[in-house]
Amino acid sequence: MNGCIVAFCCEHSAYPAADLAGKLRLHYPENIRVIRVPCAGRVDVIHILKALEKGAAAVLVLGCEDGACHHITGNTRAKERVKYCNMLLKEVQIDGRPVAMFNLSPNAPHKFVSAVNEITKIIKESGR
Amino acid sequence: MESKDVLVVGSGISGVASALELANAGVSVYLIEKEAVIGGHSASFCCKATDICSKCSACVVSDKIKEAVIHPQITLLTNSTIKGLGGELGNLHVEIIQQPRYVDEERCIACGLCTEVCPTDPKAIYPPFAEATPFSYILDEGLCLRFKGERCDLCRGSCPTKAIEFELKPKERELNVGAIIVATGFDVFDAREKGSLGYGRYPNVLTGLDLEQIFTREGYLRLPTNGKEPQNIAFIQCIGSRDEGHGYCSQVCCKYAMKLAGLIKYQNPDTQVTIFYIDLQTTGKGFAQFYEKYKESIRFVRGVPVEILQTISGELEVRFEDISQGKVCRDNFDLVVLSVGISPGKNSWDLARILGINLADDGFFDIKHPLSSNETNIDGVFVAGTCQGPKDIPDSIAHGIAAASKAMQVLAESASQGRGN
Amino acid sequence: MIIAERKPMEEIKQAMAPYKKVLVAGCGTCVAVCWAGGEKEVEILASQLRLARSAEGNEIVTLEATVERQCEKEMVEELKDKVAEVEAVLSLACGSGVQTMAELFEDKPVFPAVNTTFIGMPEKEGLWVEMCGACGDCVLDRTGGICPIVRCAKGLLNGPCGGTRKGGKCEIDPEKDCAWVLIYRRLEKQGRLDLMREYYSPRNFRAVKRPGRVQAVKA
Amino acid sequence: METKIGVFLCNCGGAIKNIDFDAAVKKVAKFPGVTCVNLSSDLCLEEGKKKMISCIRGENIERVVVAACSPEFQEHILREVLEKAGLNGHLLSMANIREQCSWTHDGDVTEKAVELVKMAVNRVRLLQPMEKKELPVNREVLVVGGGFSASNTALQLSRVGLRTTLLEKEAVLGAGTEELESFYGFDTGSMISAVEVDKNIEVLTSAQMTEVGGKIGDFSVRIRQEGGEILRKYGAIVLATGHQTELALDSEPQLRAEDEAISGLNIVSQEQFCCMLGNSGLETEPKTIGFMFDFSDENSRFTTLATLNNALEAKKKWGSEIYVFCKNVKVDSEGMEKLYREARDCGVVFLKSEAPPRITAENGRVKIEAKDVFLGEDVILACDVLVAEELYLPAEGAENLSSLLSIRRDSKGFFQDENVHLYPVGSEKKGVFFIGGCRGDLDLGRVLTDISSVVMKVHELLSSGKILVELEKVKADPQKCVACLTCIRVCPHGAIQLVRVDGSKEVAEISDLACDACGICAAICPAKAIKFQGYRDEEILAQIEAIQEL
Repeated sequence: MNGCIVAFCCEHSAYPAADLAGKLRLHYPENIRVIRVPCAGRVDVIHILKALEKGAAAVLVLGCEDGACHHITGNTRAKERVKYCNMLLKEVQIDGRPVAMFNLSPNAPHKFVSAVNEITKIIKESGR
Repeated sequence: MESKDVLVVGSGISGVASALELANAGVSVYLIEKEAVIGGHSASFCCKATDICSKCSACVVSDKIKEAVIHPQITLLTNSTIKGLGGELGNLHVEIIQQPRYVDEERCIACGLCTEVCPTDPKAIYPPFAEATPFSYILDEGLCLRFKGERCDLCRGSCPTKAIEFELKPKERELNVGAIIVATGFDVFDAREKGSLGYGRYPNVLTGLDLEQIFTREGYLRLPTNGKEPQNIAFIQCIGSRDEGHGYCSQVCCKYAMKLAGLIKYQNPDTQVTIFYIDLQTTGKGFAQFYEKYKESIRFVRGVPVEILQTISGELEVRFEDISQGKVCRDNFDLVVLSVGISPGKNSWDLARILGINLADDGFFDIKHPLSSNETNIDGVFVAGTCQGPKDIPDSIAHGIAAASKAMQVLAESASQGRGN
Repeated sequence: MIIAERKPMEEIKQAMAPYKKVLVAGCGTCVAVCWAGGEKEVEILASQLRLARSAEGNEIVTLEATVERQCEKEMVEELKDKVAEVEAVLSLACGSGVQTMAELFEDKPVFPAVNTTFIGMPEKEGLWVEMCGACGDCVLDRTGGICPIVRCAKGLLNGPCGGTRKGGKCEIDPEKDCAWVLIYRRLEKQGRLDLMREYYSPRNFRAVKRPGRVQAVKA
Repeated sequence: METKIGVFLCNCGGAIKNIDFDAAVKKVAKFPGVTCVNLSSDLCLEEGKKKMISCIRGENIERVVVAACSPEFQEHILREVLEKAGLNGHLLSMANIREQCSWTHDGDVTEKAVELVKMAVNRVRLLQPMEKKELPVNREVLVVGGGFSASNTALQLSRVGLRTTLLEKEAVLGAGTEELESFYGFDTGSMISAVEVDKNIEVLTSAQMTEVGGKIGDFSVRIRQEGGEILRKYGAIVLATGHQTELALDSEPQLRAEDEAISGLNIVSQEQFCCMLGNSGLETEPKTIGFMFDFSDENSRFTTLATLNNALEAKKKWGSEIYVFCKNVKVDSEGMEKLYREARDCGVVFLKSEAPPRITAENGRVKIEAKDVFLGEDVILACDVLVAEELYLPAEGAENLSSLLSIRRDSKGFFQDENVHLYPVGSEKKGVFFIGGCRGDLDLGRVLTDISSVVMKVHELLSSGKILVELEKVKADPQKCVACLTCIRVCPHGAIQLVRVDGSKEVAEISDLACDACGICAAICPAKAIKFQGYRDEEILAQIEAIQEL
């Protein structure tokens, strides 16, 4: 799985934003695989670690904007878990591969595209 | 026989909200819309979140529209308007005329083949704006060669699902419903009426709505003239509200201006933003901490400018009276945004004539009694949303749900009378 | 319940360095409740180990298992065939779990992955505080239900010491309430302030025979 | 025996050009468990669906993968197609090869499309069927509060056929409606008598809630009234506890005069001024009156409305000179601009200043100094009565009520978290609603809209007496649960409770009625005891497995 990004997309915000990016024909790099989850709070640390184990170059968790989560605390939980996951990776000296959380709303396709571009740039620089 | 259906006129956010509530309560709803796509103005507003959601509710609109389109109890009729009304409370007969929609929205799969083959320029058949629902293509009679007498059949030939049909006449329908909810929304104030501010003449003078479309389409702000990032932006409040022709505050302009200013400062912190205002409306739930955050970084000037001139260098020179210093000043800005307000819909005139509802003196639909802002002078006909008066999105949704509740009570009473007599 | 905290990763990686195939064993009760050694933490630790070792190019195979309680011989017995396959066992249970595992499978080295800290309770979600030091001679009846040995920084019996700060805070840790001030206030509320005048004779902690043994009479 | 999976690819009427569907069909056919792969061009139309149903029946397929456009508008239609074909609607997994693959990447994306299908196939293989069921709900509603909004809600609910209980902690109903009576001619007496005579409404006065348990459709509420405690069951709870106002002078030190005690002077609240207007036996009619608002609390719709009404009334009744000190006049409610204009036409003087005015006493009259923005200089005014600014605060019981119901409050302490998805009257716990003053600074028009909205929402939830839910969509396995209470503390919707199962162990139980299917509990459970159908760990990890291992 060289240079592939695994993106956990919340059903209420990130997934519709990705659809909207499609309808607007906004182009973004092809090496992203989207996994639909009911809420960013559903993504667990083990999912991120297993994705990295499988060889993912980066893992993205995309949830609702801060304060606009359909399930109130879903996106804050996800932010905590991504921070915990980065701490776990630093413990084993694997910090070349980014694990990042982005907040966006269903009518903000440009944020989805800029998130993907940003992470792809980081991967290219670290020469994964 | 008492009918248990409800007709909702206009599919803006308050029409959709009332249709959804009634449908969830088991009532079958006809949702008619004069445009080809549903959602009204608020469907194309951008998300103004910075590092935290700025509570503008634009995303709630897209959620509710998606819910309404797939709801089994809601029948959606686009391109249709009301022609006539008859019958009495509990059993109203409504004549609907549906303009032909040459592309059947049930069958169109938005594949885009028709646009490729269409010979006209600009294209006569084109996709609606991206977040439109139903996302089916629109055929413009004015541009299509077929309607100018030529025998062009390219798009119909190439359509894989046979969704295009030309020989269609306006269709008339007769619905009998228990109650009607009018939610025809508002018209944006045409900033060209304030000639001295130069909207339409100077490309860098935009309205609030234009700014929303720019952020929705591009996601970031560039000057229309040279595509560079604006360094110095001015928002001018109360354009088309609180003046002679409009004796009301449109309630939304201060909020969307400040939230857009917050978004611009977030995307590019060293942009200078100035807001010219009469009375800053910093009210509403969740607005307190937003206002605290941007109080210092945005320059607030009390006093609304009267004239904007474009200098040779393309900058806009704004002449205004800075009341706190008590003298007339001039300031140069790269971009000026006119926060246009809400004015009553032009088509509410003929709708009022057809349905027999009174219009209030400021042009919005009148209500029977100040203590019940949904009921009109005709029993069984209710109003919801901005067609009754300016409201922001959360208030429009609440007003729509309230109208649905009143319609529900009319259905319950007429049904019990039905059983009674 | 018993509270434990996962060992730093450096220690675990060094312990596991010589082995190619290990069993990561979790325990389903106390350490699961305090997020240290439950099934979730087993998966996370195993995945971390695999990631670390594959980054060094020295792959490791991990088997994962979580039993209801690791301090029960019959339950640990179920892991017999898995332990047979591996070179070492990494147990996330508390001290008594690790030792039960070590006793049953004496031929395989058993390594602890968590440090068993104390008997405690959750102050709030995710934060556990020590409540009982298992000293074997409980005085809670005379202190209104607040244990001075554990919750007083110096473990005094005839407190409070002279250094109590303003607002009833502990001399050593300004954020911490002085246990004896809490005791005083609670006894005052219950109208049993006379207990404060009771003199505790010095306690001989060495007299307690280690390891303790409790023989139930029922049998 | 491998479960039979049917894959339906759709090339969207031939418009998807950058996917080589023939190669894709060959590759997909090789995936384990896939028994039939069909390519069609109109899955979302009638004819496409008929072909799909016949194929599912013909090949007796057990799981279906549809690789086409976004599930946004198609997923629920395709679930119905599966039901028609005799398959459980939940056994469907979709691969978005149009909006998120063909339309957003240029160049050939066949490989990505095939991988997306493989991810969907891996997920669909593990999906389990789910049943829907209608669970009974209690149709009684508890309305907490006794003021204008509470009584009107109860009246309207009874008109729609729902029984309500009005719970008022004071001894009598109708508190806080003086201003409504004087300005809008509202008659509290008739409202209260209508409530008393209505058989659908049961009034419990000087009563308070001591404990609330249960969930939507089955709240068990313990009520203490005159020493006795009763336990009642309700389907929904509506909080209408209103607000309280506090003179800004007491709480704002900088408004206080430097040293003199100003309590002796004529400084009143809006309500007291309203009563002064009401009683005709006033010994001296105030000649000059000062009003103040919008300095310490900029969210001041209610105070602005009260000020304008009081000022107009005082002008008509006593003809006295009226000066209003404010920062910004908050006119963003219905009809406020007209009222503001009417006030100015009658001669009420509005003085706007950035800094709050200084208030001092001067031989028995209130002296106010403020730097007016328009004049640019200090204005000094001595007036008989000063109607000081009032802070709009939540009612004092709000603190323990919110802990009783364990619901969140907004940054100013009012009910309802500042989350746009809860507006207008919802809370994060299904079945708990807030209306009127208790959820923020609302003028009369918005309070009335709240009342009708909550009547609609409660009617929609409870009127049929049952709610359709998906059974055990999120389930905690009693064997594995160690009752560590983490999920109970973490659930944002309060849908999980500790329950004693077959007499022995206490375990967490997730109620299908209250659960909003977010999965936060499933992710955090340390014993991995909570299974979320459709998004279980195995189903997510299976999708990860499918990535780039063709």
